[in-house]
Amino acid sequence: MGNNSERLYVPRLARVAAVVDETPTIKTFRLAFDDGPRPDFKCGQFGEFGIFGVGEATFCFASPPDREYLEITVKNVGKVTRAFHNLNEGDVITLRGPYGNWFPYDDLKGKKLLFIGGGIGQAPLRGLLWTCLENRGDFEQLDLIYAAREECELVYERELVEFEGRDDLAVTLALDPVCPGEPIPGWRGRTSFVPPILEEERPSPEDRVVITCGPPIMIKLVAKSLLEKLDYAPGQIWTTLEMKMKCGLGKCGRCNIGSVYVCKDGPVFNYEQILSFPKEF
Amino acid sequence: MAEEEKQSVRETAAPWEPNVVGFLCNWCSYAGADLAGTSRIPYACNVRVIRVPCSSRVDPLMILRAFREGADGVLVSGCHPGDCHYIEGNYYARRKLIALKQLLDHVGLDPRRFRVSWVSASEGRKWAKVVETVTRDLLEAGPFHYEENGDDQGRAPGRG
Amino acid sequence: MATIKEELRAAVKKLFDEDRIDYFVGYVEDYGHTFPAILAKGSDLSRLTFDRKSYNNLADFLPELRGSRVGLVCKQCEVRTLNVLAAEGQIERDKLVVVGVPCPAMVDPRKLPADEAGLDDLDESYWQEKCRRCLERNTPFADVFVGERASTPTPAEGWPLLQEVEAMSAEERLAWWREQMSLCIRCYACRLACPLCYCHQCFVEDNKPQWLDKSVRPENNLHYHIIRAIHLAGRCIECQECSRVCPVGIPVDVLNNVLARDFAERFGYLAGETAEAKPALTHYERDDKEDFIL
Amino acid sequence: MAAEYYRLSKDKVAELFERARADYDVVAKTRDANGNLVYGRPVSFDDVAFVDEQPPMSAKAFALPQTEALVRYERENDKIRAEGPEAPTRDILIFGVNMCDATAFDIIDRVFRWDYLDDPYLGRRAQTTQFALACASIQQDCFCDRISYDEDGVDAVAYDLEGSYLIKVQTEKGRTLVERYKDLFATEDGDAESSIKAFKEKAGTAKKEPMLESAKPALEKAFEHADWEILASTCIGCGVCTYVCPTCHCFDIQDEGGSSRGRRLRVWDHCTGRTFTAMAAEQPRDRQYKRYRQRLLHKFWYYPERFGPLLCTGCGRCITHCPVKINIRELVEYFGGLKDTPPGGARHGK
Repeated sequence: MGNNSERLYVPRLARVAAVVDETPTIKTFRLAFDDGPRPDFKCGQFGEFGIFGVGEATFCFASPPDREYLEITVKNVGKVTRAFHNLNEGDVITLRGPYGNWFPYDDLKGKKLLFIGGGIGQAPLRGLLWTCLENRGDFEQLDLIYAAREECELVYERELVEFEGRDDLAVTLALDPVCPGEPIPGWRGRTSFVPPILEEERPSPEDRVVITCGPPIMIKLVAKSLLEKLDYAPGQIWTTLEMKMKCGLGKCGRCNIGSVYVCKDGPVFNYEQILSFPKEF
Repeated sequence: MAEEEKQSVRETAAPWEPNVVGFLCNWCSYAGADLAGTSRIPYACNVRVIRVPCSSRVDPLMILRAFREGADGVLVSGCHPGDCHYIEGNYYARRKLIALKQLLDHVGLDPRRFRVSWVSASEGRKWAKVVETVTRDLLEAGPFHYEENGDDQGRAPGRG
Repeated sequence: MATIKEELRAAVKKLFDEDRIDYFVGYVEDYGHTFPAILAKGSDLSRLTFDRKSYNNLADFLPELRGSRVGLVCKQCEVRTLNVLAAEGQIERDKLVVVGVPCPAMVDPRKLPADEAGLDDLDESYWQEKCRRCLERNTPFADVFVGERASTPTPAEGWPLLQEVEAMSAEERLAWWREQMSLCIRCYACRLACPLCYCHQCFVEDNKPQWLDKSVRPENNLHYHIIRAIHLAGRCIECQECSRVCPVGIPVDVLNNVLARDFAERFGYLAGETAEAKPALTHYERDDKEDFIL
Repeated sequence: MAAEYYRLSKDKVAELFERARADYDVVAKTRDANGNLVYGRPVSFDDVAFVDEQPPMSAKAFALPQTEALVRYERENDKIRAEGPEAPTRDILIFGVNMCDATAFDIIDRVFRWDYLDDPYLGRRAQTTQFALACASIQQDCFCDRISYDEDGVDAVAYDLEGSYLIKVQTEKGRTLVERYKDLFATEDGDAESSIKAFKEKAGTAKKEPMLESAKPALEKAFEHADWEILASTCIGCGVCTYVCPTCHCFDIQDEGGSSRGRRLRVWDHCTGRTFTAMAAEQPRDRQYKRYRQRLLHKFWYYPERFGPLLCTGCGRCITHCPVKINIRELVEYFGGLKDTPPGGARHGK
């Protein structure tokens, strides 16, 4: 690290090469770089993406690092993300990064991995999941539980269909129970929050690592369930945290939790570290 | 926006013409302006019209934002008192605009830059006259810059 | 004879003992300052005070305590504020215990003498401007009144600084305000110290659309202060807290004074005089004076 | 470099000031249009205010302006050009800066130079020389005597020893200043450190136990202390304490301009404000006392854990200018176990 360009805040420019509508509120953007090779990054890192005249926002890299393209997935929730949703092919955006740390791929090798994604939280997991699938021999077992509020909020739908067809990855899809007990017409997956699924399936903690990302409340409840009901150790859970960030460089002070800069020391954290933070979140 | 952009527009456009943002109520003034057009009454073309449902929809924020975005003058126009499509909207608007007017006058803004008029749907001629008056006044008042130096690079509090 | 401090402490103790309030908002003295405190049952009441440095408008803390039963020290500034808040449906009167006090007039913090021993005897020239315009020194609708009722001197008219600024030409005023606005750091203390700026989301924080640029430049600062004054038009009770709290000393309240005076002259409306009067901007007369409309 | 000591006779100060203006953009304490004290650019030496009192705004803005362009962009025929800020053109000399403001630079530096080097800040910083004037008295809200950070990293300090100034020079930038106007300075032969010690004793700025650094272990256990809520709930959430603070450095990045031309700006921001950590979906610090707690703990726990010194120089501005007079020193002492009674006597009912 410490890869300091002389002009720290001057971004690179990227061109929108393709736009995929994932859901009514989520789009994936494929970016192309006309001024040189695309930035090199590792699974779990993020960048500061922006549109001149609107501002910058933090998004993780949602594509695997070994592909020639780079993708980000953006949910329309605020000023900058709304402007992203108005982009067309050929429009120019700005990019600083990659910033932050990454998933400890080498330490995960040889383990059974359980991915748990929630809504847009699937984006930071996507790159790692694909990397694991492409090096399937490195891992004993791969499972994915992916939950969303509604069917129309599942991202990467086509990929999910492909995943479900694979025999080297066990996929469980779940939607939030709107009215508990009532099946959703035509829904192929389950209707449940994630913790009940875990407590029913009881994936054994032996040799297993859980990698999760989603809304904070989901992360909290998943961790609680794993730690208290399934005998996992905090060290077996990895997650990536969402905090408001502006600089991404450990300067602006916004993402602090205790003495930790989420943008520099994270965004990927082991749950053991998270337990040592001040009880702020 | 953009002191910079405003400047570039000015550099290319000669001779200088004032930019006026006009907030027109849908029911009276907009129709009045329409009538001026269909009646082929000639008048200055300096007003950029923003149609609003009622003069009471015009928030002072919009007026200041128009100045910030480079307007040299702002005109709000609605139905005559008593004629509001919503019965009393323009009465409320009047109090609100009086308050803004007082403040703008107090801080020394040229009174020619912020105007209010009542123009009914049948007053095409009056609309033309209002625009002529506003434009002529602004031609005299000249371009609007609140700050002499638009760049704050290195600005520190207390310039002593 | 008990001092006002002692009476106040006894009265508050009684309110807690009789379980009439959950919190008490008053002034305490500590580390050389008099400042507002929110006290709960079990707090040490021995620092409670009411003196000539009891500046803050305590009504500012009511939103934070909404839902609880609150005792509140109310000098005339709070009284007028509560009237405005009541007219706007913002207070739960049945949950409020108004503790009335005779106001001795506040000393202008910028004129505070180094030796504060003679604070009680300082004459009008040391007062905050608002105190020379006070209409009633005693709290009219107090549930509990402590201390002895004070006499109210004849209020002075007009605001000296406003008159000074208005004596300038338009160009001079523009230059004067530009100078003042170049000092502003947009800390928003003026907004947050104001008990009538209670909106949860203020226009300065809106970003869809973003009404106000974040860059701290005189024109943006003026934009902010004008809109704030407009939002207080016919509501501001001229407690001068906005000016007092300004760290860089901008007399922000001059803008409010302009509108308060104009509303009094045009519409015969004085904010906070009663809780019943209709707020000036939610009301109109058919023949409101319009002297500038084309 | 090892400290060097000089003498500057009082009748030479005006000459030093005038001659320095040829080489530096000289900033000093002076009065603004309203008569309030500011760090500004005095028209002449007579306008320089030699007082212990601090201007409400600290000197940090000369290295970290409240608003600065990080990027300028321009679109020409479908091509976008983006450039970094221009480097400052002149060196700045902050003449007679208060010690609490001078030491703050060194503290902020640690954030802007750890890992990534923040070029806009460090560029300005490299061009700023502090020539501090040590206070001869301590003000009501000051507590620099309770913070062990002292003189560190300040380019040059002047001690008023009746009749002449004893000048302590600690950095290359300080030495450059003295070298430039060599003829005005005499060398100091006496026991300078003893004189300085005596000066501080007399001024009341000598260090006193218990130092606020010692509060940290107890603060770490007090995160969930029940009294935070009642003691910090009078905080109104304005930005005064952070904006007047010489060490607060948090900022926001915002774009201003159209799509064809404009700037990406850095502007100060404050953790006590409601929007600081508000995200589209949630607000982690949802109550005002949590936001105030963040400010206090950042200064007395989080920052020291990472960078060493406290993120505070004891200037007391955040007390003086706080609209509700929240006293950070008292709160640190209370939650840090150095004192049993809460400020103002407020305790939570439970």
